[in-house]
Amino acid sequence: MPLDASDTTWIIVATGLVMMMTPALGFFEAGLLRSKNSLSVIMQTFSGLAILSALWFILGFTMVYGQTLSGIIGGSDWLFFNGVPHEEALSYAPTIPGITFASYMMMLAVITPLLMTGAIAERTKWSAFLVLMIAWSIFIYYPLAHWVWGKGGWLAQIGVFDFAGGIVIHTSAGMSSLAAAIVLKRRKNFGTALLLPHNIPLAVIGASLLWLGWFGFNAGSGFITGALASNVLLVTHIGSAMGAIVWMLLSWKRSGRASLTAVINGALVGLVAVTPSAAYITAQNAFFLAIIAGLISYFAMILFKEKLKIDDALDVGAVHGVTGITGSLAVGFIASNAINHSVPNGLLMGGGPALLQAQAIGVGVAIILGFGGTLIISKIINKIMGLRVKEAEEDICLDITQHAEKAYLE
Amino acid sequence: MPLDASDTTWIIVATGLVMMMTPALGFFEAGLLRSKNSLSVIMQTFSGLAILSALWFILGFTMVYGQTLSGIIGGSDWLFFNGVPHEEALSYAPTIPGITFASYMMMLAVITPLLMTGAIAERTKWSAFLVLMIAWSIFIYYPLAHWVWGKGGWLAQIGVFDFAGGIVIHTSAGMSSLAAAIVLKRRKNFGTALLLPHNIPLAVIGASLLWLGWFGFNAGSGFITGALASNVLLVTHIGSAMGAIVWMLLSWKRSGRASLTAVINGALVGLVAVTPSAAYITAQNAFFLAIIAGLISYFAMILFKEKLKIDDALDVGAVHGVTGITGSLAVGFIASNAINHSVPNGLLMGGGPALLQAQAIGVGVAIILGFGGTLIISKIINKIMGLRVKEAEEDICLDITQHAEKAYLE
Amino acid sequence: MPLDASDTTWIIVATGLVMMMTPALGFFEAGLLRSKNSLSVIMQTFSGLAILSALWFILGFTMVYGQTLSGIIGGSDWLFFNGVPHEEALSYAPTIPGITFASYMMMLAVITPLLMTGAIAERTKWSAFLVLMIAWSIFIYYPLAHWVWGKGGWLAQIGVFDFAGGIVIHTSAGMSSLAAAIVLKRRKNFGTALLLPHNIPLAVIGASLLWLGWFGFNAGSGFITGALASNVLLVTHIGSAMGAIVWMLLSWKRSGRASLTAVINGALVGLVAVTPSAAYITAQNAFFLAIIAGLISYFAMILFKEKLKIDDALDVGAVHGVTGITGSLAVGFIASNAINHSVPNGLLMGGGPALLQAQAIGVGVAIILGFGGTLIISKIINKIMGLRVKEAEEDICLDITQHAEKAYLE
Amino acid sequence: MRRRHIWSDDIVKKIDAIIRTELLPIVKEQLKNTGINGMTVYSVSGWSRGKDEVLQWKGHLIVHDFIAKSKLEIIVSDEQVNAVIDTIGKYARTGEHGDGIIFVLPVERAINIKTMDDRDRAFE
Amino acid sequence: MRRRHIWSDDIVKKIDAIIRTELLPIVKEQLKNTGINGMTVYSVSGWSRGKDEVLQWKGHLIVHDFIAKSKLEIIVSDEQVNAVIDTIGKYARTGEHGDGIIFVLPVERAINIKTMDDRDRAFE
Amino acid sequence: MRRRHIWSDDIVKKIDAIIRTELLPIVKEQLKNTGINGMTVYSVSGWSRGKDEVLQWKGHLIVHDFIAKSKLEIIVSDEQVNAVIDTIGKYARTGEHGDGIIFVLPVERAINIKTMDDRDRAFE
Ligand SMILES: Nc1ncnc2c1ncn2[C@@H]1O[C@H](COP(=O)(O)OP(=O)(O)O)[C@@H](O)[C@H]1O
Ligand SMILES: Nc1ncnc2c1ncn2[C@@H]1O[C@H](COP(=O)(O)OP(=O)(O)O)[C@@H](O)[C@H]1O
Ligand SMILES: Nc1ncnc2c1ncn2[C@@H]1O[C@H](COP(=O)(O)OP(=O)(O)O)[C@@H](O)[C@H]1O
Repeated sequence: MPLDASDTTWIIVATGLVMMMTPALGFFEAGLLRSKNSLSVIMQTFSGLAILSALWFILGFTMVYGQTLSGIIGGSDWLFFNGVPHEEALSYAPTIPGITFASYMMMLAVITPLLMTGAIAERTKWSAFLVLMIAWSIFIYYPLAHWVWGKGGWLAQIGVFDFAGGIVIHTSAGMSSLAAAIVLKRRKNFGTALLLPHNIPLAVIGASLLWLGWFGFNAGSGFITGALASNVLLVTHIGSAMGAIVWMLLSWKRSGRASLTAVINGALVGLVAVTPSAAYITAQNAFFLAIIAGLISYFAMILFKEKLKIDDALDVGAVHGVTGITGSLAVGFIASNAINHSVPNGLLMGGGPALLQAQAIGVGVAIILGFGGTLIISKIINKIMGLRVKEAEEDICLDITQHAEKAYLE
Repeated sequence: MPLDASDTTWIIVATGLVMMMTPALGFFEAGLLRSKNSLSVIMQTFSGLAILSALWFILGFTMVYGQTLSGIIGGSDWLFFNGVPHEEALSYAPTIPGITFASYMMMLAVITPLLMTGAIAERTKWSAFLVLMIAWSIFIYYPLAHWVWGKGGWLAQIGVFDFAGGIVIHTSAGMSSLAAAIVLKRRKNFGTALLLPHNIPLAVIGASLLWLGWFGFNAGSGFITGALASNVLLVTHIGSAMGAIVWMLLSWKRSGRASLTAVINGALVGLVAVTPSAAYITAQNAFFLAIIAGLISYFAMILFKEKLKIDDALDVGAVHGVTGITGSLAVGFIASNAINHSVPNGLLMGGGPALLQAQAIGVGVAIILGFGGTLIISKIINKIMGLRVKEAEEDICLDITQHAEKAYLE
Repeated sequence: MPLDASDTTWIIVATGLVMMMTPALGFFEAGLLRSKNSLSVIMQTFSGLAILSALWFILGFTMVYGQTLSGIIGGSDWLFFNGVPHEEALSYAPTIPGITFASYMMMLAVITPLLMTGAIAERTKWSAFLVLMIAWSIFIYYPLAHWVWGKGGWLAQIGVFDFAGGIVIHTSAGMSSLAAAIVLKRRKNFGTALLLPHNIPLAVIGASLLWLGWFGFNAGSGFITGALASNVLLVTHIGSAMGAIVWMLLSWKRSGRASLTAVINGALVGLVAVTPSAAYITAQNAFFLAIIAGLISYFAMILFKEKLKIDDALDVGAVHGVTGITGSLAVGFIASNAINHSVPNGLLMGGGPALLQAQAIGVGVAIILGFGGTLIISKIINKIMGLRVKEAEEDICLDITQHAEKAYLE
Repeated sequence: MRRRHIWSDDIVKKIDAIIRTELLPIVKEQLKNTGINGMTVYSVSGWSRGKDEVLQWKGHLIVHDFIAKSKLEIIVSDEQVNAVIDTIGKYARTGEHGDGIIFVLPVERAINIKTMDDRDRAFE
Repeated sequence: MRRRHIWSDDIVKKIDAIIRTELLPIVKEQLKNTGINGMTVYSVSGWSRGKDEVLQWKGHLIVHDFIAKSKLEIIVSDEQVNAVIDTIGKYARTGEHGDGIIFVLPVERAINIKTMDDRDRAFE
Repeated sequence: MRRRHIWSDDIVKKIDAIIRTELLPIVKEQLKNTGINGMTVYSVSGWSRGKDEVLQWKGHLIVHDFIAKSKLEIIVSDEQVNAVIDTIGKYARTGEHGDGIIFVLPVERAINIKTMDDRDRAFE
């Protein structure tokens, strides 16, 4: 197939949109944390953008998309991006240059591990954070992405569908967040009134750019423009809107006052919910899916935070993990062959349980690898170098103790 | 006509840009208000994005673009977006998928009512706000948009031209803002020195994203890429630049010091001014149009605020309303058939008074429907549930009393 | 060659991205300055966007791209954009409408002089700033851009290559910054601990939007979409990432703590470094180029600030000037005819010293014209109207004395 | 003609009042009419037994017990004390919980920096 | 039943304590148990001889000698003074440099604005 | 060798100075040389009769009568009082309207939290 200029244009733009999501995530999180630790999370996301881009360039791309070694991991064909074609396409995205595909996927590989920054916030050592991100990419993300998205990956083989990363990205990073939060233990003062957000406008700036970026994230993941991308964009937008509305109503009901932080979290939930299925469902189904995912995630948040008392600071486990699971399983119910010919019909669309079974396996693997793998990685890092700052440093704050900088000065 | 991939790509991108304008509007407004009410306006715009998107999805699109019922309102063909084509175009935008068109127009339908948040700021009850937005969409925006933009709409029939919404959006929302501000009455302390902006950098972030978003808003409204979109973009940018310069100079002259808040308001004026005509005029004419609109709107602002003492908090009536009128009438003078074959020449381009007459009717209808309709809707809401918070709540602030959240905490 | 819709779409989008860089620059700078002068630099960049757009529209475009007068300056063919074709291309960008090209280049002409705002911050008179920007555009930028980019420009003739402005933009504005800072003299308190950044999240918002905007800046500068733009985007991103990493490590080594302000500055260095060569090199070479440029610029920053004690407030001379020089000379080493057929091979690619010589001449001319020209212009302005505010005004702050506004109020 | 403010070492007092932030504008305006020659305002956060401000987080109402308050600090001569207290009592009072407190401290010396004079006429 | 706070003109004191900001939450909580009826908190920045906070700028460590501190201001009756000081001493103390200081000032009058009463029962 | 600061209950004073924010850096530096062992800075906003700061809004100049000022608070032993006042007078003074004021309050007790000692040697 010859390269298509329109598709390439769209993926170039989408690459930019997704790139911006990583700093946006930093603003979202920083605004919802205390002022004294807000710089540290922006540092983590922004530096993470640089470091994980380099890691993908050197190692990641070939581990995920290189010629598969028995469905387990990609070979070293494209180490350091060597040989990734400029003027020709790869089979993954047959109408755009190979480097365009590789660059786009870089942005996904950057943001995924960084989702965990919301869970480990306000107590993680800077150096340990760097090691965690790199180890997690190499041992969890690159393999899992290869299994689901790589040509010949074993989960792809058994028929798992994950359009823009419900399993590979949100389930894995969300479950990993819970594991890391457990290993790190709770922040001092967890459960008291002392951990309120310090700059909600900043958080909303982040949320708005995430919403926009997600248009590139989802509608770019088909690697073509046109009707498919158009439908994905609509599905994504409706998902976000309904997630926001559900969380807004739940916060209103629970506390008597409609909460803006709930609205922005709900929007993310909606976006995550439709991510794995965005190209396989109608906007009408996205409407209902986002409502259901909104409800589930809100109660998961309460469960983790209030019942299990896991200090996943910004609820990454609920917002991304649980919603990623919901959305990935939903593919098995509502994927529609009429919308997208590459996908079989889900259970509710008359397709039988096969797809649902495959999805369940994919989700299960991501949970085990994400939660289990992160537990192990975190414990090893904790053993070797310590994952958490000293108590006195936590009291003072990460911004000064880790970076000798303050977010705001008069 | 077959679908065009480039056009679709451009409109997908433009949809994203216009989507982002709604949160951007929130930042713009929040920065210009007092800290204590800044969260509430961000809450209104961001939640509004979710709620009005859903309303458009369910009801709005079909009311505006459905098969016309005698030129008055669209029929129920596309309720809940049912039947909006994915792979085929609608006649409104013949080279892009129907859902692309419908998604793009969603973003316009979202931001239009929310323009009023700037007028009703710092004193409106959250619940009343929700009702107002929904009622205004259904009773004012959807009909008016149908009349001007719907196939067979009665204003379209008489030859009204409104490229990207000078009448439908800015005149109507601007005049409605005045009406709502009048019904709401003035804020406590109106007219004193106590209502200064609390975070001008935040306002400028909003203004910058609005400027950028407007490229999508105007250059997307032709639904094609290429020379037309290129000219519209240039017209839009020059309009914004000249509006900014005029307000900058006026503030400098009036107060002795050039004001940044004037500059960003002036940029909006310039953008609004060229919105109705962006595809029908040259950039050279945009240059002069923005200067004229800049002057008129500045004095309108003074008139409303200082002479009539209407507490339209952020001058939506002048910046959007009066400028929308100026720009919509300007179509009747400077529209050029050479620039755009679908439009007749305006008066100054040798086209006679016909176009100007039609524009005047369109503008008049928008003023009457916007101002009158909003007066009635606001009064009814005020009667039933109260539009305004209690005095003690206004003293404390909306952020805490309506949302139990604070924009900033230390 | 007929117009190409995909190319046009991409350049329209890129124009928007580059437009946004100017306000982004303002946020970046404002965040790194003291609160009390933060509004003034946002005022300068945002008003600058308006004013320099108008200047380009009226005068600049024709001075740079009009029919050359002996290779020295463009003729008056396109004064006030008259005659710039809508439906046809110019030879500079043969597949997009003439006005698209002219609008895109407007955005570059806007941001270039405004780079100096970082150097002259916290002490420059508002009125003098306006004169400086306009004079610098007319006497330095427009001629230099004509020499390098104009058809028949004398530097273009001798074979100077400058893809997206390493010589024309970064070397010239960077060296001019040093000159202006020298004429302005040091700020009071320079060298003490009193000049710390006031809002690092705001600076990172700016840096993020600059990074994104640079995708438009570099990948748009080829005026086509497809493989070329894709490679440029990847080169740009890798450059930014590696620059950020290098500065992060250097700050870590120097102070014992990794610094976020270093990371964002390093990202800019990486972006500047690859700007002149982005379309001529591989991403692998960009990887190393950014590392080298990161090291050089960091030590240049120390040299200027600590050894020479030039008060270039935000190190524009090092970050843009020195890096612009590094990157422009690098073209002479690593430009590859295989990547881009329009460029000869550099020294390391087997092309001999010819290209390097031409680059050295181009850089030398930009240094002389930028530094020398700005020295003269600044001194003249200083003589006539005074460049610097009074000492008491500097003590109080620019925001109140120049604009009667404050960035933040409670 | 400008009112004359007699300040002497033995009769200067410092009045501090912690009041509702929302009433600050009006209190400030009214205080200007009492003949004081200056005042200084602090943004503080205050706690007192009783009803607290409520903020939500994750749908929970959180007693945000420290509420933003404003503190006024006014250096006055002895004879102005009552006028200032009365004004504050009049305009800063809603009768509801949270109105705040006033306290008066003795001042040993008060010096105008412009003149570096700590006797009469200091503030003219 | 609410504790009764006896305030009378001659025995009221103002206790100011400048403490570490990171210990503020715990100190505030504990002070509530000492029977005081209110307190006011200021965000201040403090300097004292000795180790400073270090910030970096352009890779240089800069002695940021003024460190963010919190100041507590508490109006108490004479007999509460020691309890408050003890509580602060217990919970605001790390024994490291930078713990801060407490000082006690005499108060001439203390008035509850809600009641405008500067005698007993003022704070009930 | 570190200077020795004698503090005893009866001779401690609190000096408060409200000064121009733009002069704060220099005043702080100079005060460090007077032998004080600490100081605390507040961001306040102040009003005084006379020229106000002017802000604009909608092209109107608005008298922003409350101007950002800085307040210094310094606990000193009696014999340091004059040195501190002189230093402030020297470096915080422009002679223009708005220089601010200094006032001195009696302190009953001053306690170093690190040592919980309110007598001599407290601050060493
Ligand atoms: N004993 C106290 N010491 C210091 N500040 C106090 C004290 N009591 C009250 N305040 C301040 O006054 C504010 C208002 O509280 P208060 O007036 O006691 O409420 P109420 O009107 O119900 O008596 C508090 O938030 C606090 O800042
Ligand atoms: N003499 C003083 N006057 C005013 N404030 C002081 C004084 N001494 C200390 N402080 C305040 O107390 C804070 C902590 O300093 P300090 O307790 O003296 O350190 P250390 O515990 O080493 O003695 C300072 O940052 C300052 O705000
Ligand atoms: N009587 C006062 N009580 C409290 N604060 C005062 C008083 N007088 C002046 N101030 C403070 O000092 C600041 C400077 O005012 P001032 O020095 O009186 O001006 P001037 O130098 O013209 O006399 C004021 O903004 C205010 O914060």
